Amino acid sequence: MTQSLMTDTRLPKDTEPYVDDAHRQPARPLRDFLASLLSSKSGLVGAVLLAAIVLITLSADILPIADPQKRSLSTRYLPPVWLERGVIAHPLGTDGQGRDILARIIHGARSSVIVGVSAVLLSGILGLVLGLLAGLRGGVIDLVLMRLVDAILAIPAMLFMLVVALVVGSGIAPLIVVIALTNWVVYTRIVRAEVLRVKDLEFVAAARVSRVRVTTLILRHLLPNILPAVVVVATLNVGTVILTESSLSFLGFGIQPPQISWGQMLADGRQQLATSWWISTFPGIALTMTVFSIILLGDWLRDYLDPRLP
Amino acid sequence: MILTAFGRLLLQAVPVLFTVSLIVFILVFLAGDPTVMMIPDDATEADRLALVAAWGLDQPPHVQYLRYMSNILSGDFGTSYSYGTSALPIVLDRLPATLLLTAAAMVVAIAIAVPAGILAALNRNSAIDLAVSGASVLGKAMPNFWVGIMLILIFGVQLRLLPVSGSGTFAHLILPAVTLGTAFAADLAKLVRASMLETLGQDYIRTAYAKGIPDWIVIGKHALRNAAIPTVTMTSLNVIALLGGALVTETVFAWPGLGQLIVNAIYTKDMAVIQIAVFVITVMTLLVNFGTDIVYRLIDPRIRL
Amino acid sequence: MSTQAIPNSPAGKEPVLRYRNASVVLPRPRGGDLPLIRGVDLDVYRNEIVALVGESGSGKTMTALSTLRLLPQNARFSADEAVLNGHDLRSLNARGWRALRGSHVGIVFQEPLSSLNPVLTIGDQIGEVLYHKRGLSRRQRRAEATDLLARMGLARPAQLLDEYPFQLSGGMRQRVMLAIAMAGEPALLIADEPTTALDNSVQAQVLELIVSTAADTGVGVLMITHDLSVVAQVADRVAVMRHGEMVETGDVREVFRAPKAAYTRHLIDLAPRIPAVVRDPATAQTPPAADAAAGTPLLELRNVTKHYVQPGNFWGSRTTLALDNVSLSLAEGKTLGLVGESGSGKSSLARIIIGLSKPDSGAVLFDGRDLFGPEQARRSDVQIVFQDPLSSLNPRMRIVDIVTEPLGEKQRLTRDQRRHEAETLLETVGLPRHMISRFPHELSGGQRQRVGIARALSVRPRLLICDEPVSALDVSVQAEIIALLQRLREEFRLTTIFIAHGLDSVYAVSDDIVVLEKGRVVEHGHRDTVFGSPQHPYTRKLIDAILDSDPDNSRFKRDKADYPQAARVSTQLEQTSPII
Amino acid sequence: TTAARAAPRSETLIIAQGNDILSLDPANHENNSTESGLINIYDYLVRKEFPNGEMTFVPGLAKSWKSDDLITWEFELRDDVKWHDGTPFTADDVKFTIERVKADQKLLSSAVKFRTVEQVNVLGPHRVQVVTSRRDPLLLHNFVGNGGLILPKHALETPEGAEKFFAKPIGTGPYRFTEWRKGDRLVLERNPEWWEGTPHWESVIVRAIPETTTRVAEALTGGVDIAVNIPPEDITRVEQNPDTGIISFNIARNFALHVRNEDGKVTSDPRVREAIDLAINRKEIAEIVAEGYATPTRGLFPAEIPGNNPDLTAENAFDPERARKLIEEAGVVGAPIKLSTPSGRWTKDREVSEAIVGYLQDAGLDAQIEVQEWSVYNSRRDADTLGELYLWGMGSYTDASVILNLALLRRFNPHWTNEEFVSLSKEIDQAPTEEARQAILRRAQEIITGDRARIGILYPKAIHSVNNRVNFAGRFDEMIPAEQVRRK
Ligand SMILES: Nc1ncnc2c1ncn2[C@@H]1O[C@H](COP(=O)(O)OP(=O)(O)OP(=O)(O)O)[C@@H](O)[C@H]1O
Ligand SMILES: Nc1ncnc2c1ncn2[C@@H]1O[C@H](COP(=O)(O)OP(=O)(O)OP(=O)(O)O)[C@@H](O)[C@H]1O
Ligand SMILES: [Mg+2]
Ligand SMILES: [Mg+2]
Repeated sequence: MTQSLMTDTRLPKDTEPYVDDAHRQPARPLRDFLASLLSSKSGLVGAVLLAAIVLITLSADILPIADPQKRSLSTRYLPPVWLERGVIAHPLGTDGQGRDILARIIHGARSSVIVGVSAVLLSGILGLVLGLLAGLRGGVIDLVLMRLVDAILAIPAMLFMLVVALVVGSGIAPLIVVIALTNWVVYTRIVRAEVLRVKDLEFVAAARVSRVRVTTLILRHLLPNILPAVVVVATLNVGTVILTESSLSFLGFGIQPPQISWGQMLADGRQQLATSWWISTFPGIALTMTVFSIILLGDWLRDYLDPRLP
Repeated sequence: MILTAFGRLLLQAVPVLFTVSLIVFILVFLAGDPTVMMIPDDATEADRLALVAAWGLDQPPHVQYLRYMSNILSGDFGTSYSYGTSALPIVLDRLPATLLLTAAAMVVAIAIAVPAGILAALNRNSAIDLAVSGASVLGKAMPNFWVGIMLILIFGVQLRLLPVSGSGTFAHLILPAVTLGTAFAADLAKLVRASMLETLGQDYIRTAYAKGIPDWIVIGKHALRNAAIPTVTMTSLNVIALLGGALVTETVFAWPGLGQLIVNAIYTKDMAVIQIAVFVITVMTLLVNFGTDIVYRLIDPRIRL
Repeated sequence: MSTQAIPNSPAGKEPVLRYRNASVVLPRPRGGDLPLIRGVDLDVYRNEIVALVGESGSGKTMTALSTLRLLPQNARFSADEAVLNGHDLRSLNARGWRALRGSHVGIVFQEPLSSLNPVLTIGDQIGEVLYHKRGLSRRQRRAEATDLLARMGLARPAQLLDEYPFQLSGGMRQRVMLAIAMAGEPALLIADEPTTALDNSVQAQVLELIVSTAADTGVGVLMITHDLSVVAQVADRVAVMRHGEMVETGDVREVFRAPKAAYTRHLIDLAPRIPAVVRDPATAQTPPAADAAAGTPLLELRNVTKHYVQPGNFWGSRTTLALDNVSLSLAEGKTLGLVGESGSGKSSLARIIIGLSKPDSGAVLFDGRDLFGPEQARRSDVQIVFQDPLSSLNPRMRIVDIVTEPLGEKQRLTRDQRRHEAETLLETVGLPRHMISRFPHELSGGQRQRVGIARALSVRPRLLICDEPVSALDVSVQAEIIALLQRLREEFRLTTIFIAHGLDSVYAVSDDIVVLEKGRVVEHGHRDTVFGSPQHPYTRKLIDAILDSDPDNSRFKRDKADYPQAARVSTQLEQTSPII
Repeated sequence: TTAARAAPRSETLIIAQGNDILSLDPANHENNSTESGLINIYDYLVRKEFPNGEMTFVPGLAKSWKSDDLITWEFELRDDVKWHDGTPFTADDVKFTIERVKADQKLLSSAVKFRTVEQVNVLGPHRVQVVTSRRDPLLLHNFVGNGGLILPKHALETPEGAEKFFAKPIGTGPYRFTEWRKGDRLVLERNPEWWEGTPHWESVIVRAIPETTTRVAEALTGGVDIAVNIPPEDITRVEQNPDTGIISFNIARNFALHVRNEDGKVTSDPRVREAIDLAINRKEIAEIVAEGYATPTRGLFPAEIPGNNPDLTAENAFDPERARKLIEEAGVVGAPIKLSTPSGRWTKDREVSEAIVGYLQDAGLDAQIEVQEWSVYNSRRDADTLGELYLWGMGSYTDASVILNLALLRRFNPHWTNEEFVSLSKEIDQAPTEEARQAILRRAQEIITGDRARIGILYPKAIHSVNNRVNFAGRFDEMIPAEQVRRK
């Protein structure tokens, strides 16, 4: 009666979903990536929007637009071209110093996008390293790091802002540093939680049975399974950081002239919201669209990075 | 169990408060001499130095810190440079306004997000779902001050329905609470949708449907309660974020919360006020975490405190 | 084949459930329909237990769920005839379905924990059925629920009402599920794999309860399972499904004696049987005495003790004693079967031998050298195959990298060597070579487990530990994998530790058996000795719980009295016009 | 408290300022809006008024005063004044107030108030004598402005001390303290026993509304009666609103570029400094950036301030050609130059700086703006690390003599010296007549602007929104005493 266990399967096997895997060698990650992107509506919209924004940003200097810093007293408070008094030379109107809104939005995209992306990269990397440390080492290191995280969360970001502005000066780079300094805790928490989750999965145990080096364990087994969650959070975080920059501008701490940022335009233009709405509305729309595209892309990325979804 | 959690809270509080006070001290110290901002324009350098000496700011930093900490241990929380009075009551004065706004914003956020999230989850990929997603992206992408000012222009100036700014009556609370609430509702609605979807796919929901009880009981009792944990988590995170004061919203609506106090204290490098404010925020944060744990336990009997 | 009678059904009576040519189709996102079940004919009569068997994905659950309209969103149901307790299922509207559920048909799902709402009390979960289905008042509900729980054989039923599912053991939970299903006094009870998640001994109790419930109330039972021993033990009739179609229906004895369909025959061949020694200890082989004397064993555990520390209350933490002074030895080339209830410490032992955790005290000697001593033994000589084939493979690595990973980074294989090695390994475990570039999720469960075995074999280990390597798999796949392991054991001259729930398979593959109870070794000896004449009551209990796949040898005898037609007057259900 | 809260809106005056009261202690703040709130609670010994645009002192708690030698001053006090708790006001209170400021180093006014006072002698219950260390023609200036409001000795000299007192302070002023909701509002109620008669309003509320847009919105909707600092672009909106109007008036403030002239800076060359002066089109800035709500000037003190130099006008101050030529002569075409500025500290400060940068670029310099948050700006100024030029809006002075305060000069122009200027600062104390004193001050302004250590740009005007139900003309010292705001 133990025979049954020894018998080989006699029935024909189910037909395989993949008859031949030849087409999969070599793997075509780029093609898969694009195919997935193209087949997702939200992903596609997000990608196209974002690509357009980045493209415009990069080509700000060669586009046939006005000089964003050129003040002209004769053209102050011009409305957008489709309104009465609007002129074609300033399609989205001008601000109180006669500067072209469109040109400023296009040039301002650069600092907004740079701040968003670099602050997220910087804090992401910092948070990743510290999160890995806390999650893998545990014990005292974990305890200390997590208390530090609690502490950072309680300390107002403005304090960091002020100190960095005093010690290093103001500008884009210090702004990025400050945002990163307060933002890393987000990532540390996620990474730590993910490490704790993944660490106990059986494939990690299997890798340890295989005696892989710690670096291999981290790079090949932990990171690839942690990063998707981090990447998704990061995409959403880019939007948050861009918004943070605008709030800082509102408080007088953001990117300062002569550099242009959307946050600054929004904050400066808010006083004219009732009289010359276009000054802050258009940068607001640009910002909203950017954040929107990033959120859409993030939603798609979440699905794409999940290997179990088709 | 509650005692255990409370004990843990106390154990956590000490190291966190210590870390916080040290970091704040270092930062404020690095921010430089507060007397530069305090002294009148036409005072001399000697006058300024006299002020420095009067506040003991000429001592080496570690001496200042040790003195500060030992004062705290003896119940003296320091004197505000700019107000010239004890820092603690200055901070505590602002707490009610901050707590009120926080609570109201959360009520708004939950009142919007929970029904919207549930509707979206129940009608996945429908027009409702799309509308909720779109609205939540918009809500997330608009800066608070912009929303606030728009609300003032519309409801205050154009329609004259609500007071523009200030505090005191319920009507004053509405616009700032909506400004903050909608921003949080955006995130929250997505989360409610996701956790509802997850919950609705659970076996016990199938069991509930199989019992033949009305749908609203299945959703309202069986699903919602289980989906509530992530919602509670996020709400508590938002509450924590708001405890430090919703600076931008407070400024726009002239709301006398902690945020404005802290920022002004930071501008004037008012060490005692910053320290106490951060202390209070930390303690509140720990209390909120504690409260959250208790709420978890009330929602889900499996959770241990 | 519209309304013709199904052979072997109790003729001349109206069935509780009657399906003719029933099918469920699911529209594919990109057009076209995916049939989930096709042309199913099924009858269930009162006081009758019909078993629905078939491999995973064959449509058993879909069939069951279609009687409650709990199908996936968008799924379409159609049938020539679909009658439940006199109601035409094809023409019910939403309210009609709600009225039908609970009061005409009750269901018990496979996973007793996840099927109960974790945040509501037991009393609440039973009570709401009593309220909505029978309109009982608060006090009546409490009394009735207590009574129900008592009938389900639960001790202290009144207290249970205020407890939560997580406070109950698996068997208790399943009884509660049954109480919920029966609370609305249904005519049809569906039990979807009610015992798969349970321990052998608990399984027997739950089956007993289902059988007696059917006998006591006359409810018709549709029992879904893939375990043929369960079928043999409890069912009156059996229906076999494959690929969404019914391949065979018939009286359980007849089907087991003379299966008609090839597929049924195949299944019955795989059905577990009680080892002969259990029934007749005289057939035991005497263990070869010579073995015991033969040199140093390959693996020897001396007084291994292991505690786990878990965060507990305020000051201290809770410690669990997972292994208590465990000593055992295993000679080269032999297979050791490790059995014991869930939580008895089997996996803990495996993790220590493999080096994933350290014992608190005691020594593990491998080939004479202490694994945790200063001069450590070659660890790659010990490998493991894990229980869950999906979670033990990194979802983001290709098979080629997974199976060659233990070869180590030091060996510096070139890409081609790696590929070659991987292909050879896949061949060894009976997988096509081209699969090396796939990701784990692109493989079936059985294929994944083969990959897990290939990975373990890549370093030519001397000791292979299999920690429940088949419990997550389908019956037929289980058999394949066990056969594979048997073959490889001989081919590679492996010494093996085999951990499994199914005692019949442990018996089949092992030379020696170790029985663990709460971390202690309660019995250790040759398989025939342990199974044939168990010394410890715990061992006896485990062995008694093995079910035999022989309908004539059923332990669940019951009185098959004739029950009158639906005793309760069924409520008139709201209907819409038929949808067909 | 309840009386104030219950006061009908028509009987309540609501004033919206840009920031909260900083302190209820008149000697412990350096803030105009705070002073503006406190003058309703406390009184000055003498008051300053600006009839015909000239500052004059009129009686307050002192009925009269005299000094023959500008060293010994005698004040005759009113005898009908009572503190809000009913205690009579006496000479002791005056002595106490002065000595308190002089004694307590932590009080912010301590550094600048009553510096020359040596003794305060009580000559009778309502007569007090102040003796200064030297001739001080400006002694009366000490009794107006921050630190000058008189405090009650009896209530402050209790064991509980100042902290207790300022939790619910009393004064002699027209309104009694009711409540200070920090960060929100100061609430006052009528003091029916006020010595000058029954005050006009039943209650007065001074609100803090930091966000300009919000302040404007409150003004438009009638939420407040007076809203300070309306941005020029909102003027039309306020004026077109049926319930509100704009008032605008000169104030004691000036915008000037402070120029660093130390070696190594491009501005060490006097030609460059002159070019900067000539490059700026002040009229255009006043017209366009300030929408006409400012007076272009090269001077440092508006006409109302005693000792101002009326010759320093913006007439012919703009000469772009000559500016370009000077830059070329100096050989610094395209040289980088940085103009530091705060943003939002003073009305249109950053916009003014941006405009100046534009003119400097036109003149051939590579000018860049550097905007800094206010507290950073102060620290930078203190650390002497601002740009070659920085914008400063000095204000709230009552006399041009601050220009000759060398300590002050060192804080703002640390590297500039001028022999004549230094000797003038010594002579000023000895000036025999007021006329001679003002001549010295005029000369001092001529020197400092002539050497372009400071380049005057504008005298900004205050722009307030006032509800049509009240009358208020505005004051040069930017105070808004509730008693001077009247219902129509
Ligand atoms: N929600 C769903 N959407 C799409 N297909 C589904 C869904 N649920 C089940 N299926 C498919 O329907 C078929 C029948 O599934 P069913 O659950 O009835 O199988 P089963 O016989 O109960 O298997 P098991 O023994 O694994 O429970 C399977 O191919 C399954 O993949
Ligand atoms: N990492 C751990 N931390 C704390 N306790 C653990 C841990 N792993 C196992 N235990 C506890 O140790 C005991 C033995 O567990 P083990 O996993 O070895 O049992 P098992 O016999 O393999 O059970 P199963 O049949 O369910 O797999 C159990 O009580 C379990 O709860
Ligand atoms: Mg199933
Ligand atoms: Mg186990």
